[in-house]
Amino acid sequence: MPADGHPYLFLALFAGAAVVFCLSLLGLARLWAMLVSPAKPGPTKNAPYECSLASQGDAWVQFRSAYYLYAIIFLVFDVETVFLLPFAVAFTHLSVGAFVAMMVFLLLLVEGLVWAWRKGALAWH
Amino acid sequence: MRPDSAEPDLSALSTGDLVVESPAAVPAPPPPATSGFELTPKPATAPDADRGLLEVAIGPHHPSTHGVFRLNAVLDGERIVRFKPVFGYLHRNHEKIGENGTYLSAMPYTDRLDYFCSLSNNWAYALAVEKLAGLAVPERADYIRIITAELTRIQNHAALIGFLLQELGAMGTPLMYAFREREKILDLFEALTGARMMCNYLRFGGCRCDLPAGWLEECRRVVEGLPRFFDEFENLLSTNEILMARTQGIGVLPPELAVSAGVTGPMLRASGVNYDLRKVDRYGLYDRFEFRVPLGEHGDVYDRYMVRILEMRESAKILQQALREVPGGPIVDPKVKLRNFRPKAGEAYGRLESPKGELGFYLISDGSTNPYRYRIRPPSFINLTILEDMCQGLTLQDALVILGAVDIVMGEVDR
Amino acid sequence: MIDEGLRSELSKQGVFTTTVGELYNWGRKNSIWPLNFGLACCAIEMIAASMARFDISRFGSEVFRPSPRQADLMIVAGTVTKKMAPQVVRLYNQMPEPKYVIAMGACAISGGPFKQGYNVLKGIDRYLPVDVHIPGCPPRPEALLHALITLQEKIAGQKLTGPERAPHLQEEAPSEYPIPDYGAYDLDPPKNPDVWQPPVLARKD
Amino acid sequence: METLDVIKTRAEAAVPGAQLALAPNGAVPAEASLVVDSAHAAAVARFLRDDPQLQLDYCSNVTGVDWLEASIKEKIKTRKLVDGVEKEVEETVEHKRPGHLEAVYHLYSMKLKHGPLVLRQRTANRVDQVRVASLTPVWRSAEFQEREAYDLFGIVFDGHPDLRRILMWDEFQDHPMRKDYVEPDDYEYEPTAHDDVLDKARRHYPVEEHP
Amino acid sequence: MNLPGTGIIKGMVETARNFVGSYHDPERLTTIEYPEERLTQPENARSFPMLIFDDDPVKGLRCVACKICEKECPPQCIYIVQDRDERGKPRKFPRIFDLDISVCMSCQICVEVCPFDSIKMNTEFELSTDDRFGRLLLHRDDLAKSNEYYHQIHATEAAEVDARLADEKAKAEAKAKPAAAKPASPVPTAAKAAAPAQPAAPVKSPAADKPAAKPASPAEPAAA
Repeated sequence: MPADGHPYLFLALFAGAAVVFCLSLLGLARLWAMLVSPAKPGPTKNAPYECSLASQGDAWVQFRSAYYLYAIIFLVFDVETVFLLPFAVAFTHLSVGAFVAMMVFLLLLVEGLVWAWRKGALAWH
Repeated sequence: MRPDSAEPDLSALSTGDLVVESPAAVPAPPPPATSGFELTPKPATAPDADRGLLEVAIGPHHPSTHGVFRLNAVLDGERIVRFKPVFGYLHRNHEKIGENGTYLSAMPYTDRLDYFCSLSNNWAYALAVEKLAGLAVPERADYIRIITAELTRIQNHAALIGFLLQELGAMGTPLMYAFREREKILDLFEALTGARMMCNYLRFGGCRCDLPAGWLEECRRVVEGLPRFFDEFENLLSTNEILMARTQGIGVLPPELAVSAGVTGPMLRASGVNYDLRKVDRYGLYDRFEFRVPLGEHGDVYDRYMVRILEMRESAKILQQALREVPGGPIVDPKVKLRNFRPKAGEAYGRLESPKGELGFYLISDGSTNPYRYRIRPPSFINLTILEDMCQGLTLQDALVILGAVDIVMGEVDR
Repeated sequence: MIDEGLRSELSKQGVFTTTVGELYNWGRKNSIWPLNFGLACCAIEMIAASMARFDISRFGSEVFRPSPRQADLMIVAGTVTKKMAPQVVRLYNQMPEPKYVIAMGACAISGGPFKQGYNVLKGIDRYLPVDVHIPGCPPRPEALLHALITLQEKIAGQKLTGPERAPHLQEEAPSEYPIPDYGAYDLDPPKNPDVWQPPVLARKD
Repeated sequence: METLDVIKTRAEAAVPGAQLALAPNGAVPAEASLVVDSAHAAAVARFLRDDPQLQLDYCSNVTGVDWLEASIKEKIKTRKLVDGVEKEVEETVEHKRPGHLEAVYHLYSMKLKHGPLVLRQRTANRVDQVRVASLTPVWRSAEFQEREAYDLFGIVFDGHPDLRRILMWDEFQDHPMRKDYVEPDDYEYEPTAHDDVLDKARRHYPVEEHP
Repeated sequence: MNLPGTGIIKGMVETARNFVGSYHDPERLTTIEYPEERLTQPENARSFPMLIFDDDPVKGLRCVACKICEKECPPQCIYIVQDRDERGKPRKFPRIFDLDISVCMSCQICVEVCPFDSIKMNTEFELSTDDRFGRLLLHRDDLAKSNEYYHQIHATEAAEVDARLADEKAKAEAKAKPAAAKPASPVPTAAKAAAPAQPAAPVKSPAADKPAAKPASPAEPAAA
């Protein structure tokens, strides 16, 4: 940790290095595509792949509502993991109170899942 | 939209691609199980689009259609409303080539019919020609035919269970076990006939060449290892909760519908109908060996899986009895001419219990060297007749598992 | 180009030199992803080649991609019937460059034993350029592995620049071929003239 | 199972007006077959399926057969006066068999486990009157096989719920399994052509090569 | 006993046993590293046909261009033109013997119907090529293989063929000797036993040239 630098300097350097690393790879690939291997788009190449058949009709079909239920229930896990990550990182320095608060938070989310499950939202009908 | 009058108007035939016939508003209730199965055409109602039905083609190039087989599925979300198969992507004109060639030159083509079980295809064709021309088969040849047919049945059922588990998502593990066993049996076939999959080994009235030296000991060694393989397979699969949850109660086939739809083989016996050609027709020397025919009670996919496992065990028992003493003597009826073989004019229908079901050859001869009509009764093609009835109202994943359990091989389905 | 004497000299001292082209080809040839595309009996031998005994993963090709978007090798394993031919050409068109075709088995090369059939295309090279042909009906799994080795040598030999560079690097080399459609008696066009140029045969007697 | 004649008489009794005939079979097993006219085919089929002694509940095989116009020479024994003496004389009588299509059904019984009864339906000719009664409402197993007979032979099955082409693509015009079908000509590269394939391949050779 | 998870655990135990087994149990190691380690093919293995010659690829070729295999071949992939000498009289020798291995289905019906044992099945399968029109059409010289090579790949079968040819030659000579006493010319009897046109090869005892490389398959009589 550089003693005189800004305490968060290492974080900025770390983020910069990560971004540069990713962008350089993508840039190299873009460069390669432009200079050496030409792009060859075509009507059938860009057509949607439908088990090797020409796709008929359009895909803008009204989906069943059951799919949205799955999306909403997924949120339970999504929110949960967003808060679990920092909790896990700082786990060793936490006091008991913080731990209990986290467990209550987890309990609430799991209780939501159990309620949805019993209501039959997961069963496809 | 086709008028659903009884008289099919030839000019307005709907396209074979996506059938635009729309289903009943509520999925048609499964037909009442009368003695025979009266099929009434489905009444036409509102077109699909505004009721949120998705027409999708599970097309010729699809990982879980066991070859180039296509299904036009009309889906209500995940539920199947209509499930129309489209065939013909591997229609290789087997019967036209059979009619243009002599009787002998059709024999290597029978290997390519159901390319998992070339030796039982050969035997079915040889059986039909022997019935047509009235030939006798020496005892040693019949023993060799039974041994090779039962080995074929074991490697076919093992490979099928491997592919069925691949449908259920067990990518590769059971298939690896099954193919490891299959390779041992293919080595036996290569040592005996010269080719792994395309044996072309049987001739009318017997076999082409005798057992090479040391083949019987090698065969006994492989057959002794089979029960250990079956136990290993059963430990791995039979009591697996995921397999049971995904296959029990799925794709139930009532026995009357199975009989009326001409379903044969393990699928029929899984519905509880006791009809095994080895016991019914008593062809070959099967009545000399005692073995049992496994029957299922519920007729669902788990029973089909279990019937095939038990059939493999019964085949291993037959092999142990047959390999105990193979009689000596000639392996082919010397009177039969190899070239310009001309059976008398007439017709004959020979059939046997292939691993997929009843494989039949219907031959009409007009006295010349070429058969006048050469017809194959393909078991997996006819077992697909009631695929839509079994999948009615189930989700797409279960329908593909049911398709996997029907055991179709496209070479035989499309011929 | 590097002269070989200098290269072997350096490699004795433990310095390994290569060119961009060799590195590019080395990376491509050892990870050819075949398209999961079984038609008939040869597909079973292809599956047997991917199982434990003839382990195709030693060549980097055990990942059978179900969709053409992620595959760069199409193994045409089995009989291409006339009803299936448009789908095969459409799959080839939907594969990204660089893409290769192996015609596995007699049926894919020339229609094989089913050549006299009315619904059988007499070889996939009537519509698609084929890189490696494997004769046999069906060819043994080792023959498929031998064909993979042949294809890898062919890829290793492809150039990066210059007039005869690899076809996928050439601007004008076509990456799509016209898809035949179903006619009343046969596919029309029955063949693709700029792909299918057979030698002209003439039997005098 | 009873003999075919007994079945024929009982079927004629059960289905009034059905014209049934027996077609002989020259091969060694000599299983004769029952020819039924299309009008009463469905009724006869239901009788065969529901009759307690027969119970042929399993239709194993449905085949289309294309019989070309042919002249058949038959040796029949006729008693003829030969120089005043009544004698058995064998002479060959030639009669022309009109070309027709045929649908052959092999029926078995799974309940009573007895052997095949071969049922045949014949069409009037090979050109326009090619209609035959469909037995799919009686045995569901005939559904795909009748569609195949329609696709490859052109036999139209009346009463079939979904008569479409099953193996060839829908725009296909011909019925390829007929004996007089001419296949498309793609014989330009035939390195080992001989006999009839050579004649087809010769059309693609350069002109001056022709003898 | 069957708690909800036991089935899956039993399956995993099975996989674990196989995993551990793959470290010590040779029966578990089934992989054949193809290019370096090759599978020894059994004796009857067959890939594509080959023509047998006794000592000289042209004069010693057994094939007499009788075209039986051309007629009987199911996919019709053999093309034979009989050789004619300068006066146009047909010679018992094929000027052209083309075999299209891109059509051949290796069904060995040509071997069965050949009355002169001149066409046998090879075991060479590494023939993948990118030259469609050249290397996939084998001509007479690519097909011709020596009898010794035939002994190498199919030992017992080659021995039987040689034995049969030897006693046919002996029978033909026995018939020819008394016929020489009588001027009547010996009519070649059954098509099966046509006297080989070229001088018969010196019959080598089959055991002599069985190469050590080939696993010595026990040659005792086949009947169990």
